[in-house]
Amino acid sequence: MMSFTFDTAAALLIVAMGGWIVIVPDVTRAVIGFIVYGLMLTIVWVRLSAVDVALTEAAIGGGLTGMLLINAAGRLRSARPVLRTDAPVRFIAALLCAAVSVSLAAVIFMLPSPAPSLAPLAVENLQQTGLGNPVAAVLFAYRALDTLLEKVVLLLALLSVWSLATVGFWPGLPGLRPPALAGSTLDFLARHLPPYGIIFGVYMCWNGASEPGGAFQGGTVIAAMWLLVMIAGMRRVPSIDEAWLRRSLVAGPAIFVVIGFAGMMVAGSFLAYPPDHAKLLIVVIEVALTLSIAAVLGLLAAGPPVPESRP
Amino acid sequence: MTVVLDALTVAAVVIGALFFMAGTVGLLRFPDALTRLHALTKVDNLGLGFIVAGLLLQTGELLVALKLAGVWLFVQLSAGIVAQLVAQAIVQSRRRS
Amino acid sequence: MPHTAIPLAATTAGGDLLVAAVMLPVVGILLSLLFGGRTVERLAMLILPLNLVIALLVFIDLWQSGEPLAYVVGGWTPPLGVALRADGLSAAMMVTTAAVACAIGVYARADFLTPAGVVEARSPFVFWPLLLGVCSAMNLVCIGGDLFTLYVAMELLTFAAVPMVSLDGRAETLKAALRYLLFAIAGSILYLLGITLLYGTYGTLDIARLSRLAQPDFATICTLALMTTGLLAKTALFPLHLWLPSAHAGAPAAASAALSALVVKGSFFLVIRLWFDVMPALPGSGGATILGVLGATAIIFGGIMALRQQRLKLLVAYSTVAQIGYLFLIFPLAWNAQSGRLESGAALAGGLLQVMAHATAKAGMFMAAGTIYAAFGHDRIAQLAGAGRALPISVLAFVCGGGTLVGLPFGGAFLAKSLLLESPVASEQWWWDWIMFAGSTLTSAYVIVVMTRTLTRARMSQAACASVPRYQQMTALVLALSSLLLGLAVFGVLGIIQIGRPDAAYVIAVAPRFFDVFSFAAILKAFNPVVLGTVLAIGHMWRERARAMAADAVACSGKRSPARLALLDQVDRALRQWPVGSTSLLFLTIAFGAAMFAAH
Amino acid sequence: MSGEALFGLVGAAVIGIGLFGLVTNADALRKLLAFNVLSSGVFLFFGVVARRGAAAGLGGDPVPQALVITAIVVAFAATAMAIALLTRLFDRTGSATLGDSSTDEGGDA
Amino acid sequence: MTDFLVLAACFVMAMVALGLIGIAVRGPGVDLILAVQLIGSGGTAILLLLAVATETPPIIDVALMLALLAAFAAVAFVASMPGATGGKVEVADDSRP
Repeated sequence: MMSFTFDTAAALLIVAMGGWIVIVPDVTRAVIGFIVYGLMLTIVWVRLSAVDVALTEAAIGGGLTGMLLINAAGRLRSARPVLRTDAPVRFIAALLCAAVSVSLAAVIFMLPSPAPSLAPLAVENLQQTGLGNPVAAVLFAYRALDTLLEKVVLLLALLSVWSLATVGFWPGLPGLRPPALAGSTLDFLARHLPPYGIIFGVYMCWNGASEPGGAFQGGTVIAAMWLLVMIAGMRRVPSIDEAWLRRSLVAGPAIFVVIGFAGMMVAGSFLAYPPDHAKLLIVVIEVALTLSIAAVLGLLAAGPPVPESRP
Repeated sequence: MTVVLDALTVAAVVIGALFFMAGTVGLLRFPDALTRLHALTKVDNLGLGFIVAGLLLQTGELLVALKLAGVWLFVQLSAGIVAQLVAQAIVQSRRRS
Repeated sequence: MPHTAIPLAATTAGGDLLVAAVMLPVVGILLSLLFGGRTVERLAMLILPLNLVIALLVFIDLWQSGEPLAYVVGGWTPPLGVALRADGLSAAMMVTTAAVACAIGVYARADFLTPAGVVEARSPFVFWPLLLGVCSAMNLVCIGGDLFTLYVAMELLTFAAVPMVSLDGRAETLKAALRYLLFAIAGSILYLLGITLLYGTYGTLDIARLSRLAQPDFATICTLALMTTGLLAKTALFPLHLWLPSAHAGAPAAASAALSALVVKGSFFLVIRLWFDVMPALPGSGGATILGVLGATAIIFGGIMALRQQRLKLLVAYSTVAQIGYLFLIFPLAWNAQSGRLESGAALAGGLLQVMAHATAKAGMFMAAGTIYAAFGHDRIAQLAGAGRALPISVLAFVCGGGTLVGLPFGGAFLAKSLLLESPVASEQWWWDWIMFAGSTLTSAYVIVVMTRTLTRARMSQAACASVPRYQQMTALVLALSSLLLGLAVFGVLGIIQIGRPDAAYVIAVAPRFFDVFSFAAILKAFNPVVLGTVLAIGHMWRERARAMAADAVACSGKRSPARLALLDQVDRALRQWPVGSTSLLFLTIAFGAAMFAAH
Repeated sequence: MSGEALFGLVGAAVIGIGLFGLVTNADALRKLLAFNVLSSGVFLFFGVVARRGAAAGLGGDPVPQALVITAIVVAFAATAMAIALLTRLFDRTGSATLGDSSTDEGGDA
Repeated sequence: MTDFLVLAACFVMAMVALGLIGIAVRGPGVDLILAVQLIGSGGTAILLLLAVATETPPIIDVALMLALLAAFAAVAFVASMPGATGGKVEVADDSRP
């Protein structure tokens, strides 16, 4: 009963915040609203017993996306105010959206009961992967192909961001620059927060094999810490053609692919792991992916390269 | 023994929750950004401290207890510094306007 | 239920090819990023042909064995794991894609080679991996056996396509890319929503399993409506075409070719998978008719808009809007009212052939337009006089490609149209034939307009033009010619499309009827639209000339062009406004849902 | 009503809200925000489906949970791409809207 | 005990919600970022309470993640404020290749 009250409160808060984000006139407020909304969703995910997702949502949905949006809102602050969409269109759109929502709400109650589930199968085969966390098993064993290709999606997104480099200047530095206020406090923060953050990231990655967590969550935390250090001006933003950078970008997916093809020779199928070494191989992949994800996400958030020379 | 522990937990968590209430009241009632920041950061962290203290009494495992304490310490550190930063920003924006 | 056992739940011999088809370009992307510099283009030059070889091997394997290929990734059988499957449709698509990608690779050498004296340059470093990304994604779209894997494939495709639009960094192309991206990800999220509901209902995302389980209940209908509209947004079917013209016309020619020839086909292919493979009985005649009507509108509307364009690349882009329409005619034509399901017979074969013909022809046309643009520094159709002399090969390529789209023998589209009309539905519902005829007329009109303009003798002032590498023009011509001869080439192997499909009776039916299809009467009939199109083209050019003269006469008196056709421009502009486009997205979702709900 | 059905309703509502924002907000950054709200609603549906499938001692079906992790990362990548495009567009034109570009207006660029 | 802890979580959430409403109605200003601070400390408290209430220690990691990323988002906000970005490079005009 108590927990239902809690859920109801969370549900109301989420819907109210969603609505607020969409209708509030000021962009900056909407963005802050979205960050709070993302962090709030974390609690909902915990309530849905999806701790892995909660971690991802907090890290990406709230943190990194929030940073991107905040930066953009800051950059676009001087944009011309835009006209609102005409009332008739808004009215029609509201009607149609309401129809979609109502149908979806109806579908929720029409889903079959008992619900179909792959949980038993996933648990049954967990032994073969040597992992303790079924979500990690889905990501790195059962549906490893999706995970691998999603890394490639990230790389393509990064290429896309890089393709917006100032024409005629290549390579450059990602457009992230320390703000002028970089002073003792930010310095202090950038000196003291990242060590804990990185330890936490490594712990996430390591823990991911048996408990909720994993390469995504760990990589995101490390990316956030990297960005923090760069924002504070403690480390310079690397040029996008630096060899170590390119290597870290590629390391994760490359090792994934190599182990995948090795599986073809040894275990009889692409992305199959020999049962005795499955856990070791998956941990190797996760470690490399953590590095790559940290690099990709950090660079995605850092933005397109601009000429190296400062005006 | 468990009754005593439970009672202590209840007391600590209630105190913590009340601190959160105080923080919110401060946030709503205080006149300017700096005092609101002050209310929020200090009081909420104290509240969190009490809640963590209460929860520590309920955990049997050492590792879990350590993690709980670690979270509290971490929030102390980060919230403190971030509050400083925000305060600086507030002062700066005031100076400009 | 049509199937007896869960098909293709184990790896078949030759399944390794499927892994290679997806992973080889991925390896290329990784190595490109790692080494950078000139290695990027060398890698692409190596991998694009290899990709074609793999596609051909898959095709040959299927052709010889007559059985589909399958690969269970990691040994985890669906529903827990993911399977790759190649049926006849996949094989035909893969070969087309790989061949066009190869041609694009050749063509793009002129524009995207790292300049001498530079270690690494922006556009080559980005372009080649993106092209490889398109290859990998298209292969995965063709062979993915799991709806979520297909989602990832589609995202790969989108993320490779969007940056291609804005490669040159001009403000218009940035805006076009952003519109494309936002609309495409809105489409993906609808697709993803459908996936959730499917999983919640059936507990699997494996296509072969779903096809046995799918029931026409409320959740499944919602799913199909959401996923279809999401895919239509990415395919830019008529009212959802807001992003296409500016994106396809603004991109560099090689990129336009990839976008128009390949990328939009990816999401279209998924519509086929969804409607024909996952739930053939679900859409009902209502759903199929909606798609057909949208397709028909696209044909007419896109055709007229193409004819009205002042710029060559925009003309070709609008022609893509129209040609996408043809693809959706297969849905009403494949609908069998007796059995109450979509049947993969002649109509499906025709649709696939249309995809192949359009891919090759359109890539050739964009390349030709690109060379003309490069040579003249502009692509205003009215000022292309002398192009025929300066770039005869390009103009020939453009005309051949256009001729294919008109449906001239022995082009792929000719065969495609006769197959589409062979469907039993076409004899009852005569209007589909008329729509296609009208579409061909419009197509021939704008091709003839371009032909006339380019073949006009140049005035002295326009003689100067930059030189264009001959191999670029030849690539365009080869593509266009292959498209024009596609009908002959694939006639014998047409049956392969039926491999791995439930109703495979069609294989035998088509092969011996070569002279039925390519009969003298049919060939003669194919030229009818050209005659009418010529009349239309003459009328159009005459009107343009009158208008130009009027504009000269009353330079700035504020007089507008005739209201009736300006109205059409206004409609198009209104449809391409974001609020209208996205509202139609929502409206279509509901319309599909309602139509299917009414059918059950 | 169970907790997961409740969150399902939240998901449905949030999807509607996000769609509305995506359609009606003229500002591109606001569209992007609305897209993120929309996708969070879709992700909640995954969460609900996963929770309903709780079995074998797990609190939820791990397959949808894993899928949603993948989808969250993809949505982030899309957001990053869109923001990069948007800021570049703004640097160039000073505008952050998606009003139809006038490529068909005879400009020869 | 479980019920009590969830009740406490409810209470803290109500306080967070109230605080958010207060910030939301106030209008634009620097102290918008207080909302992130608020959810950082309040959310952490809620998650810790839930972790102990449902006996799911991994939720503590989520709490830590929340606190960490809330701090990060706050820093990003402060860094993006007008005037704070004086060091940002101006993008060179490259209108035509």
